Amino acid sequence: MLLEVDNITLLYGRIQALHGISVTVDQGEIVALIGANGAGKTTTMRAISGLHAVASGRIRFNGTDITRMRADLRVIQGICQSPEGRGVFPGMSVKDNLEMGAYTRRDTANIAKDIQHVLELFPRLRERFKQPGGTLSGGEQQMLAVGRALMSRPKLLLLDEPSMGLAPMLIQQIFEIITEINERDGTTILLVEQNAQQALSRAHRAYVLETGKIVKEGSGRELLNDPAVKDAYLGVA
Amino acid sequence: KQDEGGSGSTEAGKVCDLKIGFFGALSAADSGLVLPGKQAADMAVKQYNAKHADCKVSIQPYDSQGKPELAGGLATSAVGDTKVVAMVGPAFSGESETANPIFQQAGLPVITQSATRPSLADNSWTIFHRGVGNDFSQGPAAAAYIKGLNAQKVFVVDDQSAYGAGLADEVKKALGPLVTATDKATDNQQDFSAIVTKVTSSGATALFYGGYTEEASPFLKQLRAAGYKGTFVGGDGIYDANMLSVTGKADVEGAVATCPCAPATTAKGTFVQDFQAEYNAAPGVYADVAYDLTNIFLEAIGEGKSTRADIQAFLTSYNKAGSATGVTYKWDAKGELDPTQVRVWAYVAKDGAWAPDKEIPKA
Amino acid sequence: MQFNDLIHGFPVLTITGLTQGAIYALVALGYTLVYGVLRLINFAHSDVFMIGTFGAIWTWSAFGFDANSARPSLGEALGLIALAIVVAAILCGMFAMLVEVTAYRPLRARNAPPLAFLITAIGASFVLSEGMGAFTNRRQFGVPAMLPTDPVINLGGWSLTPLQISTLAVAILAMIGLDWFVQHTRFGRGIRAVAQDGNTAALMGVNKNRVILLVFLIGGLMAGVAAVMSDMKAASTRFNVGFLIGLKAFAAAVLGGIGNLRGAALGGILLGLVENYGSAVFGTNFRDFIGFLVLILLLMFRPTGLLGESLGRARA
Amino acid sequence: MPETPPEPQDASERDVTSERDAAPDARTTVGVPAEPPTGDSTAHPAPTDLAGRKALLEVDNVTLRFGGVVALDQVNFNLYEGEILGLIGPNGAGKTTCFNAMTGVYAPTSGEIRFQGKKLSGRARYKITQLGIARTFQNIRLFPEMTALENVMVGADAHHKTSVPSALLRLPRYWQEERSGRERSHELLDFVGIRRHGEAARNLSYGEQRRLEIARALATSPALLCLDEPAAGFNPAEKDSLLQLIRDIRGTGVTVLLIEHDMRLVMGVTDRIVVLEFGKKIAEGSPAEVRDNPKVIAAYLGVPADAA
Amino acid sequence: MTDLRTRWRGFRSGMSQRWDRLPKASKIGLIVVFIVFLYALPNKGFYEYLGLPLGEYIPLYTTRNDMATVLFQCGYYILLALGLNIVVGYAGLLDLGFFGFFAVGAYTVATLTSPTSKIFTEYNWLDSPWPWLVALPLAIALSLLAGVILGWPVLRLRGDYLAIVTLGFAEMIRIVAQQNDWIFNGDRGITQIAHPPGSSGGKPIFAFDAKPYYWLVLTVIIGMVFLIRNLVRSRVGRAWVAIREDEDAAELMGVPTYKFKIWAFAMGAGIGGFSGALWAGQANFVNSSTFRLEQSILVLAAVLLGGAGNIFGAILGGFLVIYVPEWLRSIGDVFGLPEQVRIAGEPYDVSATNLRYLFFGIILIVVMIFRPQGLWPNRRRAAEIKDREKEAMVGA
Ligand SMILES: Nc1ncnc2c1ncn2[C@@H]1O[C@H](COP(=O)(O)OP(=O)(O)OP(=O)(O)O)[C@@H](O)[C@H]1O
Ligand SMILES: Nc1ncnc2c1ncn2[C@@H]1O[C@H](COP(=O)(O)OP(=O)(O)OP(=O)(O)O)[C@@H](O)[C@H]1O
Ligand SMILES: [Mg+2]
Ligand SMILES: [Mg+2]
Repeated sequence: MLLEVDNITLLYGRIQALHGISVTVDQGEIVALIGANGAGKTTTMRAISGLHAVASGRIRFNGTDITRMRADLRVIQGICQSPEGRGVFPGMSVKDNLEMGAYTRRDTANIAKDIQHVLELFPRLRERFKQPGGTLSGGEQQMLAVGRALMSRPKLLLLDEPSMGLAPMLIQQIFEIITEINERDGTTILLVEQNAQQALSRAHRAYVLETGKIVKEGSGRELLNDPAVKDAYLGVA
Repeated sequence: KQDEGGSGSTEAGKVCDLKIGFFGALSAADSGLVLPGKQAADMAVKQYNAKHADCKVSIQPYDSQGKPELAGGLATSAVGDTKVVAMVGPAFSGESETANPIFQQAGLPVITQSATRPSLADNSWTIFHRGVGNDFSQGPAAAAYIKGLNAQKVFVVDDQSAYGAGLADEVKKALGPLVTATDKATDNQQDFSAIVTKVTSSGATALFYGGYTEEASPFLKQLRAAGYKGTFVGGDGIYDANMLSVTGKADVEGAVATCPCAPATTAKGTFVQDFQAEYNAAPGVYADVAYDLTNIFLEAIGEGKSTRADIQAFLTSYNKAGSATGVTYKWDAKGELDPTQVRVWAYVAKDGAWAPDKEIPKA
Repeated sequence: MQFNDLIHGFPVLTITGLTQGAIYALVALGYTLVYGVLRLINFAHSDVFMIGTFGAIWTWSAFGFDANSARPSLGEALGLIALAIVVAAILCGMFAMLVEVTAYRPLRARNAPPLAFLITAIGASFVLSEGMGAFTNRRQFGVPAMLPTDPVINLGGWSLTPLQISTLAVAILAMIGLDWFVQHTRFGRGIRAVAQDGNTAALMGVNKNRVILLVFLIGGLMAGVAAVMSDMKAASTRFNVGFLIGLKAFAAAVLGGIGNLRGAALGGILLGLVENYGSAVFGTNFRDFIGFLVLILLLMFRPTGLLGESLGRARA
Repeated sequence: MPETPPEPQDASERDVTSERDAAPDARTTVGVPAEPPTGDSTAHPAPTDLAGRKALLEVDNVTLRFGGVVALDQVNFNLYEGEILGLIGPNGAGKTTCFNAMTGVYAPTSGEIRFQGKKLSGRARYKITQLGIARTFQNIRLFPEMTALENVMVGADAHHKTSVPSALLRLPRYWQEERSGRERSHELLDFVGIRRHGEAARNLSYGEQRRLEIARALATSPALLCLDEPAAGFNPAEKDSLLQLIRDIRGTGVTVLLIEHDMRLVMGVTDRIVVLEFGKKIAEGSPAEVRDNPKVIAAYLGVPADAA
Repeated sequence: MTDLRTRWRGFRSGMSQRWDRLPKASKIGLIVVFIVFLYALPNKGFYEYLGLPLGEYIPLYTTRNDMATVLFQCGYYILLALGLNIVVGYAGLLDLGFFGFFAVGAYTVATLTSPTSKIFTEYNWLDSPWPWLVALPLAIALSLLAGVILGWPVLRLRGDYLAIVTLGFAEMIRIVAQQNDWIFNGDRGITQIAHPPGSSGGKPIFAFDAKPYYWLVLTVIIGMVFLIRNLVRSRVGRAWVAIREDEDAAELMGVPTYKFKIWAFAMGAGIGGFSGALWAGQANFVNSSTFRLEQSILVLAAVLLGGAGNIFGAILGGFLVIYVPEWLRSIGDVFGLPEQVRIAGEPYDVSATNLRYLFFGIILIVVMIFRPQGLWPNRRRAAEIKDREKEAMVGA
């Protein structure tokens, strides 16, 4: 197992947001987390990336216990997150933002190459290369956030709602890119999506969250055809 | 109304463990002007106690931080301590305004070493004594000295403190049309660029600074760095060793300090050497005055005066010269140093020391 | 009002104002950096500067120079100044980091509200200045003469002394160096990233605490440089010299747009000039009055300072 | 959590003070603007719709630019008294911006917005609220450390007149307004279905926070209530109860403007829908009309809403 | 350590629960007893009655300074803290120049009531000095007005800019006061300020003894507490808290934010001015060097140390920032510590008097690290801050 999240709970002040979540992600998989707004998907991601301390439970990555490890050290371990709401550095150019993604990398020579790679994936970013991140359109910012996450060459890529704010055409494209980096580069991906339809059809496995608990888990196909899931999450595209 | 003063005094036994208060800014920003005096007072008491091991006296510090708003409470607390029979201070005029009425009520005699505001003497405080001449005596003398330099253009600067401004005002009055321009510095000022520019472009050949070493020293150095060649004259606020050591020999050379104090006569006084030995530093501003004033009180106690009233009476008839300052201490009814005793001297910085230049004749 | 003084002294006032402004600017950088990253007015910064002024004096006295010493030769002087800059900068950097580690980091670890930081900042300021006051017996120390005072450049009233030249040169170099560091190095990117969004920066692998420590270090280094220049200009120092200059530098940082490095530089220089011109016209007793008046008026019209805030969140 | 409001609450749950008798003038209805529309110099004769209802709000050729970004481009639509109007469109279409222009957060670059015939431009935001427009926020913006009750009372205070002197001395007006405001706030909390009136807002559950925002907005006695994605974060059951709540609000005479991405909710509750794309209005009409509009399908719906 | 802390917490919550459970009559009774205790504090007789030896160390009494005066100082600082607490604690506006209003109040009383004031000696604007009691309302009104005049332009600025502007404003007031040739007579100041009226047995009650002043200021504080409580539990207080929490949302909910911010400023300023007026009467002398910037910072420290947003926190803070340094002066006497040590021949003053602000600084840091919410925060704040603590990032 690349990532084992074992029965974690998490508090926001006095509110318990996670009530014992267990998630595993195997090398090379795409795993999706779906659930309503406020179910705790983002919170789970934050716990894995270290943005928020868990109250109990363990997180293991690649054999090491990272439960109490600092967020930036987890990046060095190979976990990189494209956060919800994109988290583009507004005052920094696209170039600087992408370089920030490679912050922990020492192989400076390859960084330039990887930037080129990201620009090939998202040609629109090349046009905006010197523009401050804050002035990009929402869709462009989303591309930048995903591209920036790729820059760290993560072993595990955490994508929190990558399709948010994208035009329908772009949504299709971003999911294709997700499949591509998974298949071509072998990057393991944990994906949070509101667009359950797409997410489930691309994921190898998936979990359904409801109010901080996992209520279902299975292969993407299975869940896609599960009537309860259909009713709750696939009702309206 | 008189307090009982020293506790349990009897004709037969001497009263021991009496305290002399020392009132002033012993901490906070302005303490540099007061601490040397406190050290000198401590030294005087130490010397006294060495001779009177059986019946010692101590200094009771009252740290007002120089703030009038704190002075009242300290004064009340001093008055409440019956062992305190005399007070050196308050060091500044501002705090004197709040503290002295309280001392007056309790009949606690005070001699201030450095509060020179003339109006302090106009409050009919019988307990009030001033160990130095006030601004009225020093200002005109400084002006007379400057006139003696044949300066045709004089620049007058003060630091806006009660002391500095008071002195500068008297100087301006006495100099009249010789004053070409004036400016005001502020407390803790470090950068004097603008004043320096004004001074150098004014063509003044003499400059009077009303204020203390703390600002005077950097001001003088910056003046010299900007090429000002005229004479720098200050009051007793700069007549201290720090003015020499902080400014440095080269730049302070030729600077003049007027002081209502006569040169210490080497025959009598070993004050400077003693102080140096005791504190490993040259005596700072007002140290010599405080030393002499403390000794006056010690003399009274040594003579068996052990109540506030006794000591007050002792001061009324006192008439002797102090060893450190050479000033003859004798007070008039208002508590001012007898005007005939106020002799203002000019000192010139020469080779890193204050050398007596001359006594300035009264105008 | 004496406009004559302003007109006649204009070249000199401009140059001395620029010099003082350069010192303000260097100190202001420390305020602005810390503010940009932590949104914190680091009250203790002025006292870090004060420690630097002593660092320089101690360095020189170690070589036997005190206020009474004769001026060293130019070459010697430059060497001594460079050495003092290194010592003071390191000393200030260390104290700045010490403040961060002891007074701010524990609060961050507890996610304390911003106002709590203000109090520890005040506390740290007390500790540094009062500690130094006790350590130096609250005495004033003179600065040895280093550079010759005669102007070396003189162009029709516009003359520059070696001290002014070196102050301006050192300040400009330090500021350009800092700007380059922040704009073009990996660490600089880290600083900007933390300033804009600390959490996301952590997600990129930035060690937030290390970056913050670095920011304090840089602020301290700049304060150390400023301290040496200020020493030579003011010619004396005391345990409480930080207060006033810190106040001015903070005002300068706000004037330029707090959080904005170039703004701090601009604000410092502007404040130095305004104060000098104002002093000439209205008297030096109104120097600070004019400084604040200009600041307030400017904020009325440009509520986020001259250049706005840039290290922090950019406003679209 | 109560599914549908307003069940009488268990008294023990409440703050003690609310047990006092209601002041005689305490309002018991929910909406009703505090001041009837008065003759204003800027007043316009309000247009009416086919059913003869007067236009409450007129968005008249409004353009709003941010630097180069045209967030609203010549947008025109009216809102008629008593209706529920949906405002939909893709992300970044300008829906929230439209709210912001209506509530005085942004001033339109050109065009104007009239409420009850009165121009809104140039009015302070709090005055617009006092005129009778209230809103909720896309990202919840409660006063997190105040209790639920206090949050609502801040809204109720919008029409109160207690000034510093009368509060200092607790003059009669203070007592009267404090009591009536408290009563009304308790009622509104019950109405939206929040039980824990004394709990700090930040400790309420996500759904309760959303509803608390609605209660706070209603407390300002609006004639028009603007809801910005109120169902975000709701599960289907909660969405249903929200739908009922919106209907109930309209039932008390309040006009509702609703931004929402959940089509089931929008189609189910609105009378009319306006669709924005890139700041332009691309369609307007009944839910059925809009659903079948090819432009809307292309820009926003993608697949018909009842597919899948 | 942790054990102690948990036990202390248990004790505290136990106490506060017990307090909550007390019947109203007992609560009032206890409060009355406490108030009586406060009035008795400066009386030596009180300690003697309790059998506490005064000459030696007793925990409350300040041996190096007159207790009544110290208490009076605490009193006017508490008033200041109460005023600033409205501005910073409730409305959330960072004011670094609050002492400026204190100056306005003090100078108003000083110039109007002192026969040495230039109004009478130079300008002849008025015929004769006013009684203190007549000058007082004007002092309060003028400082209130100063609050409005300052607030009017600057309250449109955001938080940290507001801080520097208020700071600058206070400095400007001080600089104006510092001008020797202007009305306030600079550092030379104004003497012979009037005392409050009243006499007993032919002698004026208010003269140089600080005790009556302490009682007066204590009475004012008690009155203020009631008035401020009234205010913060009304529409006005709710508006302030709403502004602090989310200014935009508050305005969109119909709160005239600007107006209430000005009110907060004005109320705070008025109380600050009141404090200054009381002080001027007691000090009998006002000059420009009193109004240093450090004072403003100390008041702010008082509010935050005590616990912003809570009336009693502000009171505690105001008390502590004056009392602790004063009390530290006596510490050396208690433990018989040396006043001076020599290191390498150089004498160093290590008396508690000299080092007390050093200790005070350390205390500020330590207290804030362990209690970032202040010593006595309001319950809501305390909960918020505890919650925040749990939300810290891993290892941050
Ligand atoms: N900073 C916070 N403080 C308090 N509660 C929070 C905070 N952040 C999230 N929550 C609560 O925690 C729960 C889980 O939130 P989370 O953001 O993980 O949901 P999500 O599944 O990612 O939803 P979405 O689809 O909206 O992104 C929600 O009830 C939310 O209100
Ligand atoms: N303050 C601003 N400065 C610059 N551009 C802005 C600003 N506010 C909004 N915009 C831009 O205006 C456009 C409309 O934004 P708006 O928030 O109204 O969208 P929306 O329709 O509410 O979208 P969503 O469904 O995501 O809430 C967007 O392109 C946005 O980037
Ligand atoms: Mg989420
Ligand atoms: Mg929106």
